[in-house]
Amino acid sequence: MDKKLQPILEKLEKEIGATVSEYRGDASLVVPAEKVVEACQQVKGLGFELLSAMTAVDYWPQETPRFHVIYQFSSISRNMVLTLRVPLAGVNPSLSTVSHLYRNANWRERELWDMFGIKFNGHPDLRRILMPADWEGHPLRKDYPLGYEEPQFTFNFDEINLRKPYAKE
Amino acid sequence: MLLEYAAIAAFVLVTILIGFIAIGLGTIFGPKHPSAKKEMPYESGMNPIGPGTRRMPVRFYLIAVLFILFDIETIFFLPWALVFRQLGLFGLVEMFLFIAILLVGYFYAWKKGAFEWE
Amino acid sequence: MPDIQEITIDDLKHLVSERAIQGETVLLNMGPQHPSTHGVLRLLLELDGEIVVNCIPDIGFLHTGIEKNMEAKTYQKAEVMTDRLDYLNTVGNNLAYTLAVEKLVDLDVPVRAQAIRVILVELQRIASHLVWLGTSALDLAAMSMFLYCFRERESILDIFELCSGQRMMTTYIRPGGLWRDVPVEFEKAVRHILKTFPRRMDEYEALLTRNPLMLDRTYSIGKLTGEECLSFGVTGPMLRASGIQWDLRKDRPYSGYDQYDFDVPTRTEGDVYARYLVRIEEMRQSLRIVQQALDKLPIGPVRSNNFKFVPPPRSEIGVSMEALIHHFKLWTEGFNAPQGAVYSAVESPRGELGVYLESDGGPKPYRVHWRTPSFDNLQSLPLMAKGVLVADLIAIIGSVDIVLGDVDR
Amino acid sequence: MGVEQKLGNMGAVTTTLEQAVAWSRTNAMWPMLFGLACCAIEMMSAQAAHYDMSRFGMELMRPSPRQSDLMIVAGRVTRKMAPVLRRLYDQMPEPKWVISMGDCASCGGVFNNYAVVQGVDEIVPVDVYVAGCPPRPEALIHGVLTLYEKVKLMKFSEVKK
Repeated sequence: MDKKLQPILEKLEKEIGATVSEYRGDASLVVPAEKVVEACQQVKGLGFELLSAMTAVDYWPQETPRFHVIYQFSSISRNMVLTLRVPLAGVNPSLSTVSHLYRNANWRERELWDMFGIKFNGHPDLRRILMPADWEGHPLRKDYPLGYEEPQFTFNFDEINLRKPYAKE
Repeated sequence: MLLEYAAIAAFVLVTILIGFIAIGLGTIFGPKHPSAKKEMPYESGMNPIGPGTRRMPVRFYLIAVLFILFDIETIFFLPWALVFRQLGLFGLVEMFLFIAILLVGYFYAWKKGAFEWE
Repeated sequence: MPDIQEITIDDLKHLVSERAIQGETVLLNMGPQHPSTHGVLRLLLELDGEIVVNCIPDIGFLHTGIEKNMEAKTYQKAEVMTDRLDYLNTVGNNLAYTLAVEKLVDLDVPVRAQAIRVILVELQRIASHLVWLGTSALDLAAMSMFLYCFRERESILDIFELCSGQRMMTTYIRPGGLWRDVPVEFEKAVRHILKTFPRRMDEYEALLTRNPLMLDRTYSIGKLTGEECLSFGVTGPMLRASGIQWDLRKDRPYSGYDQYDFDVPTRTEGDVYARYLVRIEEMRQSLRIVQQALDKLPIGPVRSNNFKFVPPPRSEIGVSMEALIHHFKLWTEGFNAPQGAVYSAVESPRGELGVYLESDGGPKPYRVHWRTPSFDNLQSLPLMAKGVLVADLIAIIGSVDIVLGDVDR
Repeated sequence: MGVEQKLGNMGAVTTTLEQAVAWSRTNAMWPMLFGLACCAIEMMSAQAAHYDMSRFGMELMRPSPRQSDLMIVAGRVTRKMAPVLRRLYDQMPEPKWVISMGDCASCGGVFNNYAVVQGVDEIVPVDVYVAGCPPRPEALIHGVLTLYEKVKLMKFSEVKK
């Protein structure tokens, strides 16, 4: 882990009570859910101008922190990279928005709502972004089926041909 | 005297005929399967929002009038270009006078900001 | 097959201005099928005559669920999906995914493989910029540019076909190195491009750079300042055209980029013309990198010999027992990656292309998130599109250089 | 077509007329400018100077469905795009054909998941399937020529009423 990151991690650890962990040379902080906006303000103040990525992971059978929302920051002026992980409970997960700090969080939060069902309070326009507006379910959740359809080969051509909904003229 | 105009009459007749033949063959022989969806206005694949006939801003009308004005000016060049040799200097000066008058109108429109969109 | 949803004005109330609701301004769909949206992007425009009052992008028309699909495939098979993401930068996607997997399993890559990777990625950057130049000049009515650019692109695609047998979806870069070594004719073909391409670039510059038509349509249109870019997460040529020098090849080098000297073109105006100049200059810099990489191309293996993760060469399978076991295990079940999460980013022609790869110890990636540059670059479009003529909006969309496979994943 | 609804089958007269109509169709079939994904880039290379689809009568890629006779579905069709594609197909004038370019359009291809329609023939009737991912420009031109064979064999009598 590069040396410039050291003082920042201690500062965040003290003020927000985040736990630091390191893997393959990249530092990541685990922050409780209610302290997200404050952590993001601190991180933005410390020179991380760019919110590179924002995503979530669904640890499905494990119920208590079922989702982890991951913020990936990079600092352009001091050339550093930092990851923020926020564990969320499984039943109607919600988090407060940071789109007022980083404007590209707007669409990313809409994507997380669309794909994982994580609500973001205070988001200006929380609609589905990738799926059609009337789609039920959140596809990237682990309990959402992949939706596999049996492909048509020569050996099963006829059975599938019967029930394949060909378009009428 | 009438004979000279026969050429122009034939010319006009043939052009109109070609127009009607082209469209006529299409409507007579073309297959027609009208359907509700085909009649809907095409808006790059989506449903149009709001009423079809909307109030058009007046600037479109202004641009249309200006276009017609200067387009007809160029149409007057065509017959002039045909007889340009016989007319000699008189024709040249006459045409430049004509252009000058229209240029006055052009600069007036420019000054009044008709070409700016706001 | 569901029909298109009827969208009425009242469910867009919180997005459009007051005048739209009274019907004074027109709500027009610059919809999924439009010649100049560079793919299936739908822009709901609120027009006052020719002026764009408000622009609401609606994406998702090409959402293929690649991230979910990659979770159902082993690490080697999942790489086939990565070509289809940003289909103008297929070799770059492979590199981003491979670097993430190598960082996760801590795999070493031989030096020759790194050099060839750099050559192919830079050639792919030129090919992608050529498609951008061709289509956005076509939007500004420079028809011949489209034909010239695609003529050059063919020579680059021939090189990809030479190495991997496929013009676009090569999957030539594999975890641990390359699929196999480059053929003998590779060097001659690349030298030919290095010789002929600069002259072609001068032709394009002569055609466009000081062309008054191009200047009228692109100069000081769609301006973005550095801070606005960063707050929108815009990276790549758009960020460098607004004066901030941030290029992952220079600032966070990977795959041996620190050995080559090239400079990162930046402009300060941040308008459509500045982005054009930055991309044209980037093509020249990519040529310089390919030149240096080709001159110093080291001799040696192109695949690491850590056979726990990399399939052994065919010659060894008949000879040694372990190679046969590794071969069989890798191709049937794949390798088990250690538990952990990794984020690694590369510089794609559109910006920072990052891969967040998480593994739970099994042979399949537990979660793959693609941080794609066009997704964030597109978010700055409504800001640039306010109060602009529709014709200028088309020039702005061209300069943002979005690829919808990149946006919707 | 309109004429056969009137003329029916008049032996030599309609056959020569059929050949004339088929000649006129196959030499000026304008595709709709409608690229979805990666196959669209290969379609652009097929349209560009090196492979030049215009040699076969596809001079222009008309953006609007009103002026196009052929819809080349170039790329993967997602659930959100399917109704739009059907709407565009409906808005094309009558003698219209569909080429499903690439594996994703023909059978869902690599993407067998919730977001992609497994084969565009569930949405629009397809005339020619072109295999490949993405198919080379020559493969697309071969698909176009097979479509021309199909158009040439079209009889007036069996036209959809």
